[in-house]
Order: sequence, then structure tokens, then C-alpha cells
Amino acid sequence: MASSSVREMIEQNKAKQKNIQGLVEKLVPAFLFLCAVISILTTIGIVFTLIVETITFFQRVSIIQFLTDKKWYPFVEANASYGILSLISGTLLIAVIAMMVAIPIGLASAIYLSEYASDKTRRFIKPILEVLAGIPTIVYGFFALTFVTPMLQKIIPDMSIFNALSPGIVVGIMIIPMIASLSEDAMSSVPNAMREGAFGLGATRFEVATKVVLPAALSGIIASFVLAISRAIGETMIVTLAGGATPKLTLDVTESIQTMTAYIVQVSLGDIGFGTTIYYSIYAVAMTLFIFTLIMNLIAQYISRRFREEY
Amino acid sequence: GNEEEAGETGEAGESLSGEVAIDGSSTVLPIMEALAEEYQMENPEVRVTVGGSGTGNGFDKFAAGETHFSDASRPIKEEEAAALEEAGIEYTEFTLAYDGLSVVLNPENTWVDQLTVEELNKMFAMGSEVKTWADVREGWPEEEIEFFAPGTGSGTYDYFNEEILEESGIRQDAQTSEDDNVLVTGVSGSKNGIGFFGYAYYLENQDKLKVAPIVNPDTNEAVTPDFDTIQSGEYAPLSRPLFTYAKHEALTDAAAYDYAQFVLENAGPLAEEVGYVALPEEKYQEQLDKLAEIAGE
Amino acid sequence: MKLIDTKIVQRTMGKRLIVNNLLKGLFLSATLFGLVVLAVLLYRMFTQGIGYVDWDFFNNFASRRPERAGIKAALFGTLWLMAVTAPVSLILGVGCAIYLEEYAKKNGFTRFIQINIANLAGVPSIVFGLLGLTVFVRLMDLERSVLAGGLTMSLLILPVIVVAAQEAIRAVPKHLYEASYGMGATKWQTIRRVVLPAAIPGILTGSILALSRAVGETAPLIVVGAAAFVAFVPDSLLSSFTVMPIQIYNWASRPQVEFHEVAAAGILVLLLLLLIMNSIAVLIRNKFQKRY
Amino acid sequence: MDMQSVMNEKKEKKNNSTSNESKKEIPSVFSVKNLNLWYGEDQALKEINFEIPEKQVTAIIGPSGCGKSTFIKTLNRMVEMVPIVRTSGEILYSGKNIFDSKFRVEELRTKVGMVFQKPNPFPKSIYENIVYGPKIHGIRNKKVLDEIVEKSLRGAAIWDEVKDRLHENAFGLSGGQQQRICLARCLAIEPDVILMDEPTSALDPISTLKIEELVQELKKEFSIVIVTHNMQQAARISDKTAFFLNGEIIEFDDTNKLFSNPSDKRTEDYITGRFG
Amino acid sequence: MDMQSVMNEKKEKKNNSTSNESKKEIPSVFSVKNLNLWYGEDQALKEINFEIPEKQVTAIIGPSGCGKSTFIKTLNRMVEMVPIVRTSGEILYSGKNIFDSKFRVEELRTKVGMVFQKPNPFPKSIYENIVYGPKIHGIRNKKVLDEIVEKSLRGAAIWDEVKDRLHENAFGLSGGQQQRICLARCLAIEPDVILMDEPTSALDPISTLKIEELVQELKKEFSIVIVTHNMQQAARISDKTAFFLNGEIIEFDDTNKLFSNPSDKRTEDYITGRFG
Ligand SMILES: Nc1ncnc2c1ncn2[C@@H]1O[C@H](COP(=O)(O)OP(=O)(O)OP(=O)(O)O)[C@@H](O)[C@H]1O
Ligand SMILES: Nc1ncnc2c1ncn2[C@@H]1O[C@H](COP(=O)(O)OP(=O)(O)OP(=O)(O)O)[C@@H](O)[C@H]1O
Ligand SMILES: [Mg+2]
Ligand SMILES: [Mg+2]
Ligand SMILES: O=P([O-])([O-])[O-]
Repeated sequence: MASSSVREMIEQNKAKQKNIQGLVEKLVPAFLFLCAVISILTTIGIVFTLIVETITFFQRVSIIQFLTDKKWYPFVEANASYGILSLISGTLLIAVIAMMVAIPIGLASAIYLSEYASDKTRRFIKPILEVLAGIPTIVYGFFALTFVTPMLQKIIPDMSIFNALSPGIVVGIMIIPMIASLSEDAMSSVPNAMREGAFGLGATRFEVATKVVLPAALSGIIASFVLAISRAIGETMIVTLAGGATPKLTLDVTESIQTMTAYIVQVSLGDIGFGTTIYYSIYAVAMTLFIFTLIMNLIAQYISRRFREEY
Repeated sequence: GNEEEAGETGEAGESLSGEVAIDGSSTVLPIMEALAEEYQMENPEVRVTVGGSGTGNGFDKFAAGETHFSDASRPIKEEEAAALEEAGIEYTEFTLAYDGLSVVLNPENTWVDQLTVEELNKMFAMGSEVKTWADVREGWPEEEIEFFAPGTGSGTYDYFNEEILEESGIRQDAQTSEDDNVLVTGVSGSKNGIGFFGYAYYLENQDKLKVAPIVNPDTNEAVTPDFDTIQSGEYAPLSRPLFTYAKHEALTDAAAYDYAQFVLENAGPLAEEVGYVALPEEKYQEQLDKLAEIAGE
Repeated sequence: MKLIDTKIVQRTMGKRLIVNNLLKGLFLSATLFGLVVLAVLLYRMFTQGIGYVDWDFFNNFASRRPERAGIKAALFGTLWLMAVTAPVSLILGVGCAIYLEEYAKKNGFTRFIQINIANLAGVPSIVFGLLGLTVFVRLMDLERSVLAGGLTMSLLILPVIVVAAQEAIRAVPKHLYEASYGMGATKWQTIRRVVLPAAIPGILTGSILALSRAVGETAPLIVVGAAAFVAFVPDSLLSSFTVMPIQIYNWASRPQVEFHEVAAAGILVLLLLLLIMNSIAVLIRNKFQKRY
Repeated sequence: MDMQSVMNEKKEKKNNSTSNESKKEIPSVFSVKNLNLWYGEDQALKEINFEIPEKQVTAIIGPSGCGKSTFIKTLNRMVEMVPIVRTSGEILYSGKNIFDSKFRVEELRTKVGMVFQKPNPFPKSIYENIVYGPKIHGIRNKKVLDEIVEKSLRGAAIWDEVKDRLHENAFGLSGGQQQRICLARCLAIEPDVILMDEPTSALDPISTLKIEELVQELKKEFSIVIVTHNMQQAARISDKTAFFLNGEIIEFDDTNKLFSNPSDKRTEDYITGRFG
Repeated sequence: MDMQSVMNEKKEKKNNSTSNESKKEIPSVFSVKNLNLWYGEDQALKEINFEIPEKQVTAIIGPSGCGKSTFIKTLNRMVEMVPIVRTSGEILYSGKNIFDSKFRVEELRTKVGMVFQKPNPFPKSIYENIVYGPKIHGIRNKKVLDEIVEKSLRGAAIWDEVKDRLHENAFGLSGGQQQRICLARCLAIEPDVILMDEPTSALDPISTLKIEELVQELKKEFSIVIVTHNMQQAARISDKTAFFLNGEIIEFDDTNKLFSNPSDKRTEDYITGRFG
């Protein structure tokens, strides 16, 4: 093979390829751009469908009633009340119970992993904890209904089979890894020099963890809480299986309640006919849910962006 | 016995294929599921889907043309019939079995020995003042009752509403679900629970539930639902027939027609198996003839 | 003159050390709590379900009799769903990631897409279900089919895949780009022949984890619609279907203890599937780690 | 290297320079005996024997990696933060072996303060930084704390610069100021000994000068051990100097003596810049 | 710095050393005219004028940060990978301005190969590394590719070392071998020019020697531009040398001349080690 042949071949091919290659170089980015735009289209799709159907809903039900009525009972058209407050209260009740479980345990785990555990222990425990986050929520729901609730009923005999406490606890368990993992990341990124400074003053490990590391990592930790709350609010199957279907404004955790997500599932399972007010109500509920979680996510992003470069 | 019978019918429809979509009453669901299960074993190429979203919800889908059969635990309502007519859907009603709508309690409930229609009305009606058992009958404990009921899209609700509640609608704090299993779970899990649904669901869960005898307003005697009292009509006013509505257009399809035949031939024994009461044999035969007639048109 | 009272220091020292040790124990037990719950959960599912897991369980359809109930329809339904979700979400997700990392100018629009993706990741899955119901089931008239469910799931996991793929692409060293461009390769040639092959392990790992989320999701599919009783294997993209989590939900919501055991058996199969998927992800990660 | 001229200046200043005999009289705060230290398999300190005199400035010099930081961190057992560390031998502090299992490391560190190479204030207000130590040691009285803050900041010669902004974040200060805050934080718990690991290496010359002056001031009250890579600094501020090499202590003597007339050839090579 | 002796050796070897006159006769591959380059606001190259001769080795030397890498990357427009780069002036390659909008940068880079400071083989087999270039340029014939692989590896003097493991990952090779693989990869598309940016700075002396010999070999067929911070290397292997300082070209001349008798004071200061 003559030395010039490769060069010649390349020349020849170039002539041939020129147009195709030029085209590919133009088409590919266009296609990729389209892929990126899909993410926006999805958001627009979500917001648009929610808004359109919600508007229809508000043409039938006044927004004042929606926001102020204390009752949610959409099932008999003639005698319906649409007070989102009772669904919100159920949702928040679950979220509060969940956070009461997840924050102390998650944070304590994070402190243990980041401040006390050796590297080896951490590398061993963290992935196992993360398995907890990967278990399908339907499994947790089943666990709540068939294990946690009966156990709680032994302690509180009056407790209804559907209640807020059991799914609240289980949602909490589900989000422990989220808080533990994100908080641990935040605490690990606190420079060691700061710990040394405190140890050098005779501080115990606990004092270093709580008085130096924790405050320094606070923004990351709070962001993890907010994200976890958002998860708890959006959680569906656990509350559907174990939480019940009676929307009410209550703080009694032994009673049955209903969350926004569980309502959507209840209606979806009944296959409510297209065009009824109930059908539109699920969009109004979903819109409320969407706004709640969106705000939470934006807050989390804001916190972690705003306070990232502290040290 | 049932299975073998089913087998024979299946062989007749060998090499059939197609789709059969069924939805509607959750009361009928156990029968229909059993029928579909048996049928599918013999005819794996026919794809039968069965839903149990409630009688009313089922008719909505039926009218939307989404289903071929629509199960019902009450006769079709006028407005539903009108909607079907508007959609140009012709249909025929077939009766599958009798049901005794059962009022159930938690087994730990030792005080309720029987209930009258008035008491049921007092407890369940919209705007009811009843909070505790003591409000129902003096001497019963002052513990808060938890109510469980089928959703408003269900035929059972409609039936109960008509017969017991005098169309007043059900109290709003009742825990409702279109899935009767959820109601079973609820009543069996709550000491002060009360609920109602098709007899099959009671029978299937006898160990977890207690059924309340209902006083027959005509004889003034408390009757417990069972095969005999339901068939004889003694268990009144909560005995009722169960239906499926077939779309004529669908019956021109070989698979759907074959399935309809299978349903009428096997509904009796399978209904009894799951906990309902079969019709007299000749009633099924009559309906089979009617079916042949429709398909023959 | 001394402001620090050494006596106080002495006195508090012992207390502080006790507090320290006490809390260390507390933190450790909190950490173990998660592990214990996991163990209890797995143990319960195992003891409840293992009796039902046999060949018939995989080979039977749903049944009204617990001993005859099987997961075949749901298992195949899940596989069919994945057959839609995996390619769609991978192509869109990786495409989006490549665009953002390689082509997008660092302008406001790009930042907007980026924030958008972060927020999409936080939208509750049931809201995606409503999107699927409105757009795929009703608007595009796909009915309650594998295709509609699969597309809904694709959108659900899209943001996770985008972020994973972006990270993987970002980890490809710049000097590999230089080498390729230096040979006269075009941008797309460089991406396709150098960047993607180097990033593929990272992309795959992230994607498998995202897909395993899709495998376990229930809520959106309930909204999009999957029938209560399905006793067949889907045969086309437009066929109706059920998936494992929905079948489990169905069993779990039945009151009979036997069905709870069947549900546990279903959960075991589901967890097994997830375990396999995750192991593959870990294997890929370990195999390709530290290549450059 | 104009070591000689520095020495001369110094000699002039200190007329009562300590001789070898008088050295014996000064009591020591730390007695290091046969100290060995390993990071896993690697030995970082070898058979160190060493008396650290009270209320004097002891400088530790030596080339990079010779074990200076390791040694100084061993004195308050900070080195144990690295989990693979093993030690043998003993270090006596007020007569007790600090490696003794009954010896409480928190107590040791209360008595032996430390200032690090990079200023490491906590991300809190200046005030909070200073009172951190007193507070964890159980002092809660607001008035006492206020007094401690003023006294410590004065002690670290930074009171005038920050007295009007005590409640601002310490991160807003310059590097040199931060380092003095760290020193003040250390003074606040009134230690006996202050360890300093290259405290000026991250600072500009003016801040360095301030810290150096401070050290001279502080030795009236505290025993000071200072690691430095800057030999002029060691010569300027210390009374005694130890020269480390490869984890061994090669020479330990009066600073004047060590720099003007080292007894070991290796010390001479090092201070004349032949290696390191 | 025994620059002189290197020079002498070299002179002996090259008796037909090029004089200033003969320089004019050699055609140039690149004509750089009034080239300016900015990274954002910072000007990295200033008014560069420069003829790069064909089939010769041109070395570029200068202190760190003077713009050597920037300049050599401009020759194949690789510098444009940094998005903030702006240029003015022109570079003619076979008579055409490479900054011309009609000029296709891929074509330029096919003709102008490049070898980088750190060996950067693709994480693929050796074979795949070599055929990468031919393949992207549309050569698919297996037999032709095999031939190209052998020829290129031979050209990079590494054929014997790797011929039995062509399908093993190139990452398994030593740094020096990897660098020669990169060179072979570059040879595979038969460029006219090879640019080298400190190709030996990450290598051990023996590998460096191999590469240097190779460069001498390659200049028979290719024009070579090599950036080096090692002046001895420039003196050993190049025909021409350019000295850069602060983005400007201070002196460009025959290597012999530049090292033995620089015409600019700054060049002299630099090569005698007064700065840099
Ligand atoms: N955390 C550690 N793990 C393992 N080895 C270490 C660790 N810290 C230090 N070493 C080793 O111990 C030896 C002494 O290190 P040390 O930091 O004490 O040196 P130094 O004299 O302070 O040096 P420098 O002047 O650079 O600070 C070195 O060989 C170092 O590599
Ligand atoms: N990507 C970049 N962005 C901004 N400025 C840059 C960039 N790369 C280089 N510079 C600046 O351009 C100038 C020239 O850099 P260049 O890398 O060309 O120097 P060099 O001579 O190759 O140095 P060295 O010998 O260290 O490789 C330097 O001042 C450098 O800071
Ligand atoms: Mg050090
Ligand atoms: Mg360079
Ligand atoms: O589900 P229903 O039978 O009550 O309609």
C-alpha cells in the first residue's frame, strides 16, 4: 500500500461523506435539543392538564368553597362539599408523623455515620440503608397494613384499622435513608479543620458533632428535611392501603383520614366517568399537591444553592 | 364438578381469540372473576379483563363503549338507559344469581343481636345523629361507631339507599370504597365497625366478620342471610338479583358470544361456589335461548 | 484573675463524657433501627410468602383461589412495560443529557431546563399518572394499554436518567475529547465513538436504578388504569395489562390471610427482580470503575 | 541565609541568655519518653526523648515530612483522630502518662490548647467562637463569658480590631485576624500549654509579625511549642529548638546554641540550607 | 547548563547546517500573520508572525504561561474548545486561511495531527485506537485497516512491543508506550504536520529518548512542531526554534544559531537560566 493511499482514500471519502456528515452534524443536535425540550414539554403538559381541568372544576365549584369548606364529600352530586382543607390536613398529618420519625432517626444516623463510624462501617451501612429507599412503596403499604397497624392496635386497642399513625410511621421509615444520606453528605463536607479546632479545646465527640458540625452543615441538613417532607406529601400507596378514606380535619392519629394522593387513587380505582365533577376534582386536588411539592422543592434548591459555599 | 363442565364448553370454542372487556359491579366481581378464570383456562387466546369499579361506574364505561359486558347489582336506571340509547348501544340484561346484601359487624361486637330497617336507616342516613351504639338502641355501649359502605358509584349503595335510606343518601363520614375488600378489612379491623356488601364477601370472610340478622318488616322476624333465606326471599328487604348487561354488537363476535354462553352455562354453580344463590336451572336455559336469539338476528 | 473555674471544668467533665457515650449509643441504635426494620420487613415477607413461591406461582394467572393464584400476567406485564419504558426513557434521557452537556450554550434557557429537570424529579408520581391519563389515554386515545402506561413511566423516570447521564458524561476526561478532535473527528463522531462509550457504564448504572424505580411504582399506573382481573400475557403494545405492584396491591387489599401470603410471595418476586437489577447495576459499576 | 546576623541581634536583646547549666533548673511540662508512633506500618516517630520546658517557647524545626506535625499532635493526642495510629512509650504531663487508659483526653486538651496551620474559626460569630470552649466546659454566666471574651481577645491582640463587631461571622475577617481569633479561642479556656503548628505559614508578613510578637508576650503565662518551617522565625522567637529528621530528634538545645553552634553535622547541614 | 556542549555535538552531526539564506528556500506549511488571541479579556498571544517550515522540526520554547500551548493549539484550531477564545489575524495553511468561515476545521485536523502532553489513548484496544481516525474518515475495509495499523505502529516504533496484544486495552501499557500509541494513532491518518505539546514531559528518560529518536525519523515525512520546556531537548532535536515570552514571539531562528548566539537579550537570559 502506497503511503499516499490512506490520504487519498480519506480525500475520496470526504467528498462522499461531506454532505451526509454535514447533515448529521445538523440533525443530531436538533434531535438532542428535542429530547431536552421533552422535559419542558412534560412540565408544561403537567401544568397545562392540571390547570385546564382545574379551571373546569372551578367553574362548577367555587374556589372559595374549595379553600374554606371544612368538609370533603364529593360523592353525591346533589349534596357535595369540596373543602380541600380536610385532605390537606390528612396529608400534613401524615407528613408530620413521618418527619417525627424520620428526622430524629435520620439525623442521628447521619451523625453516627459521619462523626462516629469508621470508614469501613460507613461503607457497609450506608448502602444497606439506601436499600430501604429502594423498596417499592406498595411493599411498605402492605407492611403498614398487615404488620404495623395490628402491632399498634395491641398498644392502642381503640385504634381503627385505617389510621394516620401507622402509615405515618412507615412513610417516616421510608424517608429515613433520604435524610440520613443527604445529611451525612452535608456533614462530611464540613472541613476536618473545624473538627480539629473543637477537639483541640477539649470538646467531646458529641459536642463537636452538635455544636460545630451540625450548625456548619445546617443548610444541607435542612434541605434534606424539606426534600423529605416533599416526598412524604407525595407518597401514595402507603397511605392508600393503610390510611383510610375519610377526609377530615383532625389531629387524632388513631382515626382514619385521607390524603390528597389517596383520594386520587380512590377515585381512579372507581373509574369515575369522564366529565363528572368528581373527575375534575382529582385534577384540582392534584394541582394542590403539585403546588405543595413544587414549593418544597424550590425551597430545598434555594437553601442548598444559597448556602453552599459557606466555608 | 364445575371445572370439568367448564372444560367441555371450552373445547367447543377451541382456537377462538379476541378480547372481552368487562367492568361494573364489585358484588358481581367474584362470580365474573371465577367465570373468567375458568374460561381463560380453556381459551387462553381469548383475553378477558374484569374490573369491579361499581355498577354505576360500570355503566358509564359501558356507554362510553369501553366494555362489552357490564355487571350490575341493581337494574339499570332510566338515565343510564337513556345514555346508552344516545350512544346507540343495544343491550340485553341477564340475571346471574341472587345476593343477600349483608350487614356485617366486627366479631368482638357482642351486643348487636339483630337490626331493624329503621335502626339501619337511623344509623346510615345522611345527616344521622347517631354517633355511638347507645344512640341506636339503649343499653348498647357508648362507643363511637365506624361506618363502612360501598361508594356511590356502586349498585349496592343504590340498593341500600333505595330500600333502607329512602333515597336520603348515606352519611358523609362513612368510609367508602368501591372495593368491597377494603370494607371487609375495615370492619374486621375495627371493633366498632359496621358495613354492608354482597353476601359473597361475608361468606369468604366469615372468620373475621359477624353478620347481623335483619328484621323482616313483613314477618317481624329477624332473619340471618344464608342460601336458603336468600333464595326463599325470607331475607328481606335486602335480597336482590345480580345482573350482567351484554352489548349486542359484541355478541356478533365469536369470542364474546362464546363467553356469554359460558357465563350462562356456568353462572349457577360458580355463583354458589363464591357465595351467591343460583337461579333455578330453567331460568339459565331461558336466557341461553334468548342469547341464541340475539346472536341469530 | 482566672476566669475559668477549674473546679467547674472538672465537675462537668465527667457528666460530659457520660453524655457523649450515651448519645453515641443512641446514634448507633438510630442507625441500627433502619437496619432492623429492613430485616423485619424482609423476614416477614419471606416467612409469609415463601410458601407460595414455586413454579406454579410463575406459571399461573391471577385466581380467586389463593393456592392457584400466580403472577404470570403481572410479571409479563411488567416486562412489557419495561420494553416500552426502557428504550423511550433512555433515548430521551441520554439525548437530553448529551444536549445539555455537549451542545447547550450556558445561557438562561439551559439553566431553565436544568431547574425544570430538578423539579420534575420532585413531582409526586401520582401527578405523572394524571398526565398519562390526560395525554396518553384520553388525548392520544391509546386507551389503558401497555404503551400508555410505558410512556407515562418513561416521563416519570426521565429526570433521574438525565441527571445520572449528565454526571457520567461530565466524568469523561477532557483529554479524550482533545484526542478525538485532534484526529479531525466531528463533534457527533467524538460523542458517539469516544464520549458515549466512556460514559456508558455510568449511564447504565443510573438508568437501571431509575428503571427499578419504575418497576416498583404503583400509583401512576392505577391512575392510568390497569384492570382488576387480567389473566393473560399482553401480546401487543395496545393490549391491556397489569403489573406486579398492582397485582400485589390487589392481593394485599383483600382481607383473607391467604391472599396476604400470596401478596408477600408477589413481593418476594418483585424484590428478587429489583435485587437482580440492582446487582447488575453494581456489577457494571465495579467492572468499569477507574478506567481512566 | 543570614542566620548569623539574626543570632547576633538576638543575643544583644537577651543578655541573660540561658546556659546549659541553667536549663536543668527549668521544670518541664511534658516529659516525652521513648515515644514511637506508627501510621499503620509506617513509623513516623522513632524513640523520641524530650523535655519541654515550662513557660518557654520551644520551636520544632525539620524538613517536610520529618514528623513535626505528628509530634506536636501527639502532645494533645490529636494525632489519634487518624484511626490507624499506634503509639508506644510515654508522655508525662504533670506527672501523669497521657496515654494512660484512665487519662481523659478531653481534660488534656483543655489544658493543652492548639493553634493550627490554617486558621479554622467556626462558622459562627466572633463572640461565639471565643465562648465555645468555656461553654462546653460548663461556664454559662453571661457576665463571666463577656469578660472571658474581652480578656482572650486582648490576649490575642485583636480586641481593638473586632470589639465593635463581636457578633459578626468570623469568616468575614482576614486570614491573619482569623488566626488571632483562633488563638484567642484557645486562650479562652486558659490552658497551660499552647501548641502551634506552623501558625503563620498561611499568613502575610505583617500578620506573621503580629503573631510572632504575640508569642513573645504569651510565654509569660503559657508554655508554648511551635512548629515552623521558617528557621529565621524559630531563631527569632524561641528559647529552645528541637531539630527533627526522619522521625528522630537529632538535636535539642538552646536556640542560640543550636543555630550558632550545632553539635550534629546533620543539624548544621539543615540550618545552612544544604537540604530540606 | 551545558548548552554549549550539546550544540557542539550537534554541529558535528549536521554538517549541512542550514544558514540564514538557505532558510528562505524551504517552503513553509503554516504562515502565521499578525495572530492575536484572547481568553476572554486576557490576551494570550500578541501579534505573532511566523513561518513554519515544511519537513523540519520546529521547537517552541519559553517560560510557563507564555502561550506555547495556546499557540500550538491554534495551529489546528483546537484552542477553540475553550469557548471564550477570540482570535484576530490569519494562519495560512496550504495557502488558505484556517480561520476562514469556509475552512472546515475537521479537514484541517485531518492534515494536522496532534500529540498531547499526557498520553491520552482511548479506553479501547490498541487496534481500535489506531483505526479510530481512519474509521471516522470512512475507511471500513478490514484489510486496509490492518495494514494501516501495522504501518502506523511501525512508524511509531512500537510495533514489535505490541504486535501480539493488539486487542488488549491500551490502558495496560506504560506511559511511554501509550504516548507512542498516541503518535501511531496520529500517523494512521497520514497527516502533513504533527503538533506535539510537551510530548515527553510525563515520561521517564528512556521513553523520552525513544520519542526523540522517533521525531528525528518522522521529520523525513512530516513537518513537526514541538513545544518543550526542556531546552536541551529543543537543542537536540529541532532544526528551528522559536522563543515565546508573554505571548510574544521574541526570536525565531535556526536552533544552532538561537542557542549559540541569540540575537535578543531576553532569549539569552532565558537559555542561560536567568529566569523561567
Ligand atoms: N494521616 C496520615 N496517615 C498516614 N501517614 C501519615 C499521616 N499523616 C502523616 N503521615 C506520614 O507521617 C510522616 C510525618 O508527617 P508529618 O505531617 O508529621 O510531617 P511534618 O514534619 O509535619 O511535615 P510538613 O512540614 O510537611 O508539615 C510523613 O511521612 C507522612 O507521610
Ligand atoms: N482555558 C483558559 N482560559 C483562560 N486562560 C487561559 C486558558 N488556558 C490558558 N490560559 C492563559 O493563557 C496564557 C498562556 O497559557 P498556555 O497554556 O498557552 O501557556 P504555556 O506556555 O503552555 O505554559 P505551560 O508551559 O505551563 O504549559 C496563560 O496566562 C494562561 O493563564
Ligand atoms: Mg506538618
Ligand atoms: Mg502548556
Ligand atoms: O359494586 P356494586 O355491586 O355495589 O355495584
